[in-house]
Amino acid sequence: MPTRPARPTTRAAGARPARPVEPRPSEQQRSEDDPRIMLDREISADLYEPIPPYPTRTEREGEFYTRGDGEMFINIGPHHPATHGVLRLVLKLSGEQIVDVDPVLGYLHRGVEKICENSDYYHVIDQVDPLEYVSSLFQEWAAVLSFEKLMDVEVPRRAEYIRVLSGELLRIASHTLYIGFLALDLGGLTPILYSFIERDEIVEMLAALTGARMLFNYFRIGGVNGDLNHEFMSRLGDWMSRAAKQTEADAALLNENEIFVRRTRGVGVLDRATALRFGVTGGNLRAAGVPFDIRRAHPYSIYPELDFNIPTRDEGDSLARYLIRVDEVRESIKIIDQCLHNMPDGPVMAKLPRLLRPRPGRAWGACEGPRGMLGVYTISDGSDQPFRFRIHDPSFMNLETVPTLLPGNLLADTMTIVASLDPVLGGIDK
Amino acid sequence: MTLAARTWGRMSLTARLTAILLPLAVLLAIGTVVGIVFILPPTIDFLGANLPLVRFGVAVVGILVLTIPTAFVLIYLELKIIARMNLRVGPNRIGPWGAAMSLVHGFKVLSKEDFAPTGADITVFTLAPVVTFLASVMTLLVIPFAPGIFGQDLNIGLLYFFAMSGLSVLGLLMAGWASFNKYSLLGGLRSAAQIVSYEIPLTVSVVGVILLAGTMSMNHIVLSQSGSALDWFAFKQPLAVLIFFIAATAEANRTPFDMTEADSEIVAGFATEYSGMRFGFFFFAEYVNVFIVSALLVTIFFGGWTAPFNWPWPYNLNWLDASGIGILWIPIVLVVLFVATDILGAAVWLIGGREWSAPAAFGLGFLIAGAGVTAAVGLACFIAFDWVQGIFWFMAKTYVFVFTFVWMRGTLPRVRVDQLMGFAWKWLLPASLLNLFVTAAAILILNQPVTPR
Amino acid sequence: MDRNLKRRLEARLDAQIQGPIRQRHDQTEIRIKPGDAPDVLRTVHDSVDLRFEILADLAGVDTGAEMQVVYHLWSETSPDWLRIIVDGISRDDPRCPSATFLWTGAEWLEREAYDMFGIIFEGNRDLRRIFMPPDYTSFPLRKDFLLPDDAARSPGEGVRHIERPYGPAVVADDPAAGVRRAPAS
Amino acid sequence: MSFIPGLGIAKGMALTLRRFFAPKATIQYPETRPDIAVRFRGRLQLLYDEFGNLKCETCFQCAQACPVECIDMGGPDTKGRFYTHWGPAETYGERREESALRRSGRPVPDQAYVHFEPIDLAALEEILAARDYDPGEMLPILEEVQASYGYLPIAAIKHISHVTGASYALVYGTATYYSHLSFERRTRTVAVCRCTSCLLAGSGRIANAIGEGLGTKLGGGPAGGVALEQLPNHVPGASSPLVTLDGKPQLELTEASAAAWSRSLARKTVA
Repeated sequence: MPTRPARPTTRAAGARPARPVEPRPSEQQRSEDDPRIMLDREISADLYEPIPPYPTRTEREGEFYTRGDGEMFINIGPHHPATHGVLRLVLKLSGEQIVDVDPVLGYLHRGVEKICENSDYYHVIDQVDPLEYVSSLFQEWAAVLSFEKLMDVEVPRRAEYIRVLSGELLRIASHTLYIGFLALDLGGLTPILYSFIERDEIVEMLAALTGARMLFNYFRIGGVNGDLNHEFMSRLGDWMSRAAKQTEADAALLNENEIFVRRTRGVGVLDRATALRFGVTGGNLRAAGVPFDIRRAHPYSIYPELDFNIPTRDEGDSLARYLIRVDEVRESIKIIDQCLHNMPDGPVMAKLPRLLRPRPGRAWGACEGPRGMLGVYTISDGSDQPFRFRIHDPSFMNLETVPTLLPGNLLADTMTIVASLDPVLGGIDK
Repeated sequence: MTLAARTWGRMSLTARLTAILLPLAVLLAIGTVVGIVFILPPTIDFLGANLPLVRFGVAVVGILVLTIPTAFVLIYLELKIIARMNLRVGPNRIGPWGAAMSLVHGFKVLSKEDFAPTGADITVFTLAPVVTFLASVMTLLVIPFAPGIFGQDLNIGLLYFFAMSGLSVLGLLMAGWASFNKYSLLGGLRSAAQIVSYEIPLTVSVVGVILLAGTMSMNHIVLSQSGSALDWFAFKQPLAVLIFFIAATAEANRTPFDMTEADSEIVAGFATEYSGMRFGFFFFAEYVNVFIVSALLVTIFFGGWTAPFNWPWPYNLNWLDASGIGILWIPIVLVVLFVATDILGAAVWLIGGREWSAPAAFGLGFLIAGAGVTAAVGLACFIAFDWVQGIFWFMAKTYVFVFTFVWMRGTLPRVRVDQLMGFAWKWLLPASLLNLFVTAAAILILNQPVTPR
Repeated sequence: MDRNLKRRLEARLDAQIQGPIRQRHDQTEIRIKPGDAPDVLRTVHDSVDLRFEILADLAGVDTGAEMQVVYHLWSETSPDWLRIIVDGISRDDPRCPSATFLWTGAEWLEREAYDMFGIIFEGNRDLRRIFMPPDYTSFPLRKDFLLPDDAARSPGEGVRHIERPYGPAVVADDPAAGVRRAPAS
Repeated sequence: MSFIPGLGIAKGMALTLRRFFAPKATIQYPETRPDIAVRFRGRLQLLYDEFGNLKCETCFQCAQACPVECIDMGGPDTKGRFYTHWGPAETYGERREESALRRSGRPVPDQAYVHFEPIDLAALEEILAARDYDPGEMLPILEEVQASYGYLPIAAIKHISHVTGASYALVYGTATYYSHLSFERRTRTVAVCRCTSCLLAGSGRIANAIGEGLGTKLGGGPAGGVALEQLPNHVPGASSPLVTLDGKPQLELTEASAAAWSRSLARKTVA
């Protein structure tokens, strides 16, 4: 076996190779494509083990990849029906019981922050659009909030109302999708299709308003891209007349279902203190009893003028997280109703120059997305491109609790917990 | 060698086909003649002397042949019913209302590459689907579809059934172990645990019926429920029906107990590494299992092939009897079909005018006439033969339960594996024992005579 | 702008704060030295009149001259976001104390900052790359990051034309290592 | 969870059974098209105005503004000399451009398309009115248009397609199928190279002589069916001074014979 050359890697302090690579038999007969696959028929039990072929980098990694008695590793993902994208969870199992988890991210990493640092302020909004692809308006909203603080732009009131209106519509779409996917991960075939019917109506509606079904690219610095139009309003009116009833009926499929309740109640309990320590936000934090919702905690746009509740629950388990979403859909319908009622007249865009060169400074804008706080931190150096563009994604923080929540549960609970935390890998991997 | 190769290379395709087929045809003809002259008479003698053997062979072949269409129908029903429940339309492009969809699925499965992963135990890997499929199919042997239409009337029919259906877990376990995949292993072990647990309440819940009927022969269980719907064991054993239904759902690996192939957890369970027709066998076995479980439920608790109310038929229609004038009806029916086709086709052609070409018009006429004649003959047979009625009632009842299974799949999420086991041991088993105890006590107290048959 | 918060911060952290407290829109910004970071974070987290319990964000910044770590905090005692900038981190050996003793959730955020900037957070138990592959050697969000240089070092060297380095592509195949990479040049 | 065990399950089952008979949400796509919003941006098509002319002016602003650099364009540069590529370099960019044009329903960029210019439609209207706007008589129409205009202008084809209802592809296909129909004016081009060596060898004087013979001058536009142009690049290997006729080098041409040659060329072409 040839000796391993020294690897020019910057290592963390205290990290040292914990597990040397053992020489394997029959070196000659390895596949050229993947040196771990041997071409002869002697197949070792470790062939498909997800143990990394390099020296472990940290103590935690070394500890994780050391197999105890009767334990086995299993890869959930990156291609798995229930990982909501290309998430990979390396589970250490003892029977069906989870001993430890190591989430592996980065399969969808596109370096959006770097791209944004090389595009001008108008283009950044396009770049952040596909991050959280389930609810991309909110990602735009965070970026736009940050830029508007940076440039001291006053947004017309009608634009603010339209932003809230479209945002809350998309929140409903996202939450119904959450409900459907949670049920799908628990094995129910039907709720996901009801969700998609609902989501499709909303998305078509937003297509009439914004011009796209998924990556809306609608919010602009200082307003929105276009005014309300007749097509959107008629579709919205149609939908509003039956929205509340429809969502209630769809929720009845799961809310009282004994199998669903038994599978989610008490599973993956994220208590108040843990949630705060992990920086969890959004519905997952409110399910743990903390009424932290940026729409109220740090109001932006016209939310202070609107009348709505922040539903909270104390249990912190998967069922509570699900029920919070169901409640939030109701609140969002209320908000939409108020927006339509109070919609002011006027322009939808502020007057802005064609080339934006904000003065040097720093700005942090955060809005409440369906999954929690979406933040954008921008540093300007006076040029037309952001000097540093930092995206804070709530799914990233919510997913971080998985290694804490999973151990002790069964393999089947992986899907319950991950789905109830509602990660979107596009946002996590950036 | 070279001469032959060169000649072969120069031959056209037709010539090659002829060169292959002509000797074959000659051989076949000679073989047929030899067979008819020398082999057929002793064979007929032998078979005539051993009629039960013939019956068994015919039954096995018939069941093997019938399972595939049954699975096709069930797959189509599942696609369509779940689609409608999901507010979708479901398959609707291939065949009328998409009915040929599962046929296409079958061809797809047949034409796929059939590979085994590195490290798999190929022998066991290949045998596993066969075992599962055969275990399912073998159970069909004792199910009475109609009076006289059954594979074998074993006097331990129920016992045979449970023994055979218990075999299928062996196939799943083999598949899970041989696939060299942890998802498969988990799926196989889950199925073993699940089926072993649910086998017990399943069997114990039926013991009450055995006590009431006094037999384990399926035919006699059906016969002891004849009369109206009130004579069905379902009304004497309501708890047993519930337990049997739940346990049978688990036995057939159906939602909400489809732990073994929980697609959102362990990808496809034991079938993860399977492809092509090996997977097809698992797939068919699953759907045949649904049919079998429904059929068993109907046989034991819902009167099998008996009509749900006092049924005045069959009338003895002598003129339909095959031994009398009956055989003459075949040419008569053909003539009627021919004449009706001509008349209807001409009518369509005359009324429809220029838009209808003659073949289209007569084709339509043939379709209408064929449908009418088929309906008439079917109705006559239905009135005349009790086995036709038997099959009708049996299938009608069975497909009600098939619909229920599909309906459940369209509605319910999956239970967790520990809840599944807990439910079996903590609730179903005590309940089935209670049912057995109450039944036995009732028989003693009411002093109903247990009539051994 | 919350003047009250400014006063409270000055009262609590006068010694540690470097320079003036800046306030703009709904943000209050203080700058501290890396050594003071644990103290300051604990103070703003635990003090009864501050109670910044929610860690909104942790970002690394490369200003071109030095590295910074930026914390955004939220508290119900103030309508402002609190931004704590830990600046003066050397670019050659960027080190900063970890915040995981207060917020466990900072672990992944610090992993991300390490992955993108190479900032080593002392006290983080699991500081490895989070997005980029383990055999990756660059820190892509640094200002001195250059794509062709990075491509020459990357295991996927020569695969994508846009990252093709200048010069003949030589791929060393070292099956025992399990990865392919270019020879060290 | 309700107090009666199984009630929640029963409710769910009742819901799915009701939905079993409910009207379906599926849109049977090829038969029924969904309503696409007016503002929808996802259409993969280029827009035409009411006269059937392409609205795109090839100004490249969209390609320059596209943040992900997915818009790519090629076309003649502003002086009509080179076929340039404006997007990021990509393999087979030209091919892809061509197929994208085909998919968008436009002909591939041939000479006729590239020099698309508006025409006077009065003569065309007369021809069409005489033929009663019947698309069944496409070939006679096209032949008469060619006789009237001397060639088939793309504007005419667009107009024919617009008023007769025949699809553009059909008209275009008819026009390209018959070899006697041509998209190009029957012009010939004489090009003179003005590279340093040619100029030293006297190509300037040759150009003047040819210009005299043709009745025009270098860069002065076509005269009588012959255009005199400057050769953009010296043909490799050809001797100096270099004059080409429709791209073919005229090697035996000298300063003395140029005037006579060009006069005979003008005579031959005018007919």
